[in-house]
Amino acid sequence: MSRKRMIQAMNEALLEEMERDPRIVLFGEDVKASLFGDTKGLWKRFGPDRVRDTPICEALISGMAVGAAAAGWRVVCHMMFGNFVYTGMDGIANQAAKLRYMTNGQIKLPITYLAVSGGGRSAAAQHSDAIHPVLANLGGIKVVMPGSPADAKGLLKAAIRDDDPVFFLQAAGRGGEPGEVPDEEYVIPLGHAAVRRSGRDLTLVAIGPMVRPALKTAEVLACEGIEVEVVDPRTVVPLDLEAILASVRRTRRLVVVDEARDTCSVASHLAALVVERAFDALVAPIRRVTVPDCCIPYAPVLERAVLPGVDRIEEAVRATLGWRRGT
Amino acid sequence: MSRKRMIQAMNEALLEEMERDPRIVLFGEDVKASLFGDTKGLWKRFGPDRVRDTPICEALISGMAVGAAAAGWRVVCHMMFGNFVYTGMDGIANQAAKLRYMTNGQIKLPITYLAVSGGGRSAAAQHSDAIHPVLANLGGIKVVMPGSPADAKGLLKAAIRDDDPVFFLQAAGRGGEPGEVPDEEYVIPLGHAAVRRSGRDLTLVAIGPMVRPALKTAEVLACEGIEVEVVDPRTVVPLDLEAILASVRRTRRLVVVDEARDTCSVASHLAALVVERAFDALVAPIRRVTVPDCCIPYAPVLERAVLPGVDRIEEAVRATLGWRRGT
Amino acid sequence: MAAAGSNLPREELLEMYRRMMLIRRMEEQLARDCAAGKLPGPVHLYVGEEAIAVGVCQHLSDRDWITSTHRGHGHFLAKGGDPARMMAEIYGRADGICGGFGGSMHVADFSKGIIGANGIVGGGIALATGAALASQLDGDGRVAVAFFGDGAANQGVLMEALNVASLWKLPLILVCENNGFSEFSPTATVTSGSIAERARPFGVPFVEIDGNDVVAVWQAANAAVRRARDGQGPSLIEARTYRTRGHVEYEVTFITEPYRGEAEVEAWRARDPIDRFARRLREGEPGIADELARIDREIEAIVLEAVHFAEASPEPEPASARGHMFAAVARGVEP
Amino acid sequence: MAAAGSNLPREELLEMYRRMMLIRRMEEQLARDCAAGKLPGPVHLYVGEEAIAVGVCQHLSDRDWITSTHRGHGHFLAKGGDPARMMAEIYGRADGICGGFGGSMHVADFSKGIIGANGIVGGGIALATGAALASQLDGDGRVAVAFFGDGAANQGVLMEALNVASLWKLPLILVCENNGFSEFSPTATVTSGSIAERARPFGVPFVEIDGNDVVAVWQAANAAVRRARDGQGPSLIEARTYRTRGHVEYEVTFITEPYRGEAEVEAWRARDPIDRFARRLREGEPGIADELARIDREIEAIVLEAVHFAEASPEPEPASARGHMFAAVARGVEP
Ligand SMILES: Cc1ncc(C[n+]2csc(CCOP(=O)(O)OP(=O)(O)O)c2C)c(N)n1
Ligand SMILES: Cc1ncc(C[n+]2csc(CCOP(=O)(O)OP(=O)(O)O)c2C)c(N)n1
Ligand SMILES: [Mg+2]
Ligand SMILES: [Mg+2]
Repeated sequence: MSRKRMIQAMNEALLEEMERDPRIVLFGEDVKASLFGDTKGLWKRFGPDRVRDTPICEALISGMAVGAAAAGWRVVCHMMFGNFVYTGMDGIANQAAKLRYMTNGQIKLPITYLAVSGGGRSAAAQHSDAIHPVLANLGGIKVVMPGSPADAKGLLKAAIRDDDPVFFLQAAGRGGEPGEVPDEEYVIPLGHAAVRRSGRDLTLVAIGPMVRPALKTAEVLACEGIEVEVVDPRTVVPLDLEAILASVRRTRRLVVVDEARDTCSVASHLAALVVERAFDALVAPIRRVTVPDCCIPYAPVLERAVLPGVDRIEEAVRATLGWRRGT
Repeated sequence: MSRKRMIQAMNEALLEEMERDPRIVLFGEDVKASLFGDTKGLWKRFGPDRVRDTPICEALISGMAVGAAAAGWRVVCHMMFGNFVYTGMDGIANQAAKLRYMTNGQIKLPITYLAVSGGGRSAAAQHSDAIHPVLANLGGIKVVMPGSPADAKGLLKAAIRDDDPVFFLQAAGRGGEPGEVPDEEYVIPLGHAAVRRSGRDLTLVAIGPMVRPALKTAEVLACEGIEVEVVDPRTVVPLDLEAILASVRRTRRLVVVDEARDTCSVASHLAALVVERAFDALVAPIRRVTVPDCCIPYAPVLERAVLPGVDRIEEAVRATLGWRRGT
Repeated sequence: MAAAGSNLPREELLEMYRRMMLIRRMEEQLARDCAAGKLPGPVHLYVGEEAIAVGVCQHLSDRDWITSTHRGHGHFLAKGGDPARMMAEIYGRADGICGGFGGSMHVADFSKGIIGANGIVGGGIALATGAALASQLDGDGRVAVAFFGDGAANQGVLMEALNVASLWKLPLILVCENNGFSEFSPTATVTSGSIAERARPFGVPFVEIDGNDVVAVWQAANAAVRRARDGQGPSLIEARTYRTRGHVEYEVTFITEPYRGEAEVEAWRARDPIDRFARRLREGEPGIADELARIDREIEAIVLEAVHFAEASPEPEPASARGHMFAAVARGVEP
Repeated sequence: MAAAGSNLPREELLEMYRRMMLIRRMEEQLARDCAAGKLPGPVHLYVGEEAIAVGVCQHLSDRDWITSTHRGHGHFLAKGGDPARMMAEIYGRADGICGGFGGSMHVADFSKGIIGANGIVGGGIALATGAALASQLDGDGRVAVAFFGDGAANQGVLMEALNVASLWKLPLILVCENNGFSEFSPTATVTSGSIAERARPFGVPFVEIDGNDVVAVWQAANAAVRRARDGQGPSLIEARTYRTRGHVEYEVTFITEPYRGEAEVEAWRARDPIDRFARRLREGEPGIADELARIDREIEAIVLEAVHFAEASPEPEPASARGHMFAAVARGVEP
């Protein structure tokens, strides 16, 4: 184990996978200079054929990834910020998500799209959207959201080896808080949730960057003897629903924390799945801690007011535990 | 009252509003020829200044709508098919949905985007996406989904008069089934659900094109004495949650029908809202009748298999009514 | 111009005739089927534009890549796609080339290098650029061709592709089929200046040709494909042509006012690429008429067989509708 | 070249000097603030490029429209935006021009025709096209200017705008600020051929100018704005310039290898647009030095006042964060 930031863990995953498989090509805007650090050193190591700086033209590069993958290469396409995915949305939503299905499974599309998603750094509305609900709704895109450096490395390796279009969304910007990362080779298969902390009183599902504040909240509440189980789905598509249901059936209470705007969020979807499949187990309403249906503002004080944090999570947990029929 | 197809009702709304307000400009691809019929006759009536055929360049026109609205015009921008919205997504998601908020409400953005959304006509994956969950998650876009010709007219008029970006999604393609439309002038304000049929046994919320099959299902079940209340939200953003809650609190059972892919659908979101706000009232799991997380296929038999229809709605209603704790 | 054809081997000329005629007769069948209400979805026919697909694809092998448009039957057949399986696809049957999942706007056969028709105008341009990148990386002389319309030329992605392909010297051939209309808008009303010239500022060679002259197309494509295979980078070909049928087969049901004159259509029918080519072939070698007639009969049989194949094919299994979204989903986990 | 300035009224020259200096000093302040950790978000400074915004905006009134980029302080100030309220915005304060909701990349003031900075590279181009459409419909001689970088010129939306603006003869002026870099990529590595020439195939007049010469910019903009006001349609101006500071202020914290040589930066510093202009003014009229010094002092005071204003301004109300997404929401209904 070594302590690393998420971005370093991602950098290692990219390096190891490109080393391992000579048919991986990586491109995007300024991947050579590497704004975030995730692609640092790759250009030097693998040369200008396999690591390519593109012009600014998201509409082209998102679709180029599809063409190159259909033609037999394994593609890593860096979209930089989640909001720029909108600029290149045609390649994602109309091509990557559909080409395999429309052609009756004639091809595999091994593409990993990378993007930073979510707020918290005063980058304002056009650099802070959490785009995973939009991507998840497309149906044909796998969506990976790591909650720790170790997961980031293992999941990114799995994403690259996956034969389908995967969006790997990291919230860490230029680093992220450090965490322990195994030194030996490992891969974390997509679609397996992790129970980050066990507890019998309430299930707290936290997605991607929300895992940290969720764990902090659980810690705080533990001092009062409240045992919160923190479940990290790790991938939104495919979704490890069984793991979530198993937890809720035990704790009988659910709060979901999701850094998405509330309407049609993954939090909403999880609530819908659980109320459908585990209605009998539930003894309290399912609460969501999400971003209200607004843009992400610039000023830190405003941004903090809309992003889920320990305060709001704690409040939701307490409210859920305190809920009684007929109140 | 006169019997009209939805597309005629929309055509009348556009004509009447452009007549009424000389500061409305309408543009899009082939709005003069009018593929669907909704913009038929407008070019002749209002001339080439106010009714403009654009080249095929969705990325530009979606953003042009924002610039023209910010500069003081009331804009109707035709995006043709829902899937082409992805091609022009930057203008919608990064500009229209955000410009007012980012600038602290300095401006109004009176834009009505028009698009046909959803499947059912063997137009296949790239012409059949139901895009309302994606739009609703953006936060800054109002989303209107009429379920009848009369509603289409009144809601489109409200959308055009609205000072915010509104997506008006019609499922009717080139016509739609006829319905009664009032002859006199009327406007249906956004954000008001309608109870299409009263019933005490179960609330069936049906969105846009799903209203018809929902009503048919209710009719079928009525023969057996099952009284289903059909609620049509009419607009997804803003959402008339109170009307839905009021109904569910009475019937205590909810099924939502939504022609969206299941993950992060509006159906999921409604289920989440209701389980949060009316948990106490619920006596059975909330079921969703949606599109599985796949593309819309071409062959009619395949398409029917993925789109919600009377059979699947009926099944969901029966399952919900038959549900007993501990089963 | 007639002499231009004489440089080409006779077999190649006959093959081009055969392919053009195959496309024509297949689509005439589809037009009848559509009128008879036999087709579940919309079809956009390529009638009058066959010389472009055929003249270009003549230079390509199964290992080269093409991307196509909503008007994609011609490209599919010119690149060697199977007529019967295409027909079955458009009929929405299980033996369709895409199992009935795609339909007319998505016919594709990757084993033949056909990345497929595309319902998104301009959508194929980025895909072809990606395939050209893959070809360059493979370094085995493959090329990628993007067919697109004059309407698609107004999508910014074309310029993005010109820029990247020029920078990276990608083996990409951009073939613009300028048929004078973007749906119902005459090109001049929605397209300023010259499409071919749009390549110039990017340093990409371009040429404007008569797209109804299959030999002219063959020659322009020959130069562009050679350049690409030799690692000299992309080219753009603008081929002038005309669609003598509607934008979409059932347009008469909703277009109430004509968007073009019958005289214009007639003038272009007189320049029909197949008639012209047949005439030229007969002028060069009067005895060839028999051979052409033999080919015509052969094609009639192929079309008939395609229809039988398609009609005999079952409808797809409804239960399969959710299938194959993903190549692999983790075990024990529901997507 | 020095003579070129002499056609312009002295007051206009001094005003341009004043505006350039205002931008420069405001941004030098921001650079210090950023280094001191006082700015919550990223800032992209315009230092070295001031002549472009100023030379262009000199021709515009509050009723004309501009759209800007992530590097937008210069355009905001050149178009008459309030320095103190801009400073407060970048500090994230309630009295910021956008109430702290936008920050550096979104400074906007519609009352001054400033549609705003834009965090999406190329995003302003479509907005300006729309504003040009509105101006044309209003028929009162207004124009719209889109400022964008060389990197943005590779976004297809530029070509889409050229096409539509040419077809409709929109009063649109496209101003490309070619500063030699797209983030950390030298222009030549990501941009093929000539940006200015990209206007040619659309029939749009274009000119390439020295963007560090405010008089040259003034002249090119003069011609383009006149054309636009007279209903003759769009123009494209490519102004060559250089950013002498980083792409983004804190780039030193993550760029470990230099992406350009110090000599290159020095060479461009020697061509600093403000120094050059001041020198030219002094050469033309030695006595003007006092006046320039007076302006310098005046600006120092403005900057100081802006800082005080910003620092004195309270943080926004957290409770207001959800506000003003919509102009109107139906009564009794929750969004
Ligand atoms: C992104 C997108 N926008 C609009 C359409 C609707 N549409 C289908 S075909 C067409 C016209 C295409 O014109 P052109 O590229 O010249 O091809 P042609 O039909 O003439 O062969 C349009 C606008 C579409 N399919 N995709
Ligand atoms: C759509 C989009 N893609 C990428 C970015 C990230 N980005 C910000 S600035 C920039 C470079 C812009 O270069 P240029 O247009 O030349 O402007 P300059 O910074 O040189 O002024 C990039 C790639 C972005 N903001 N928006
Ligand atoms: Mg055409
Ligand atoms: Mg630049």
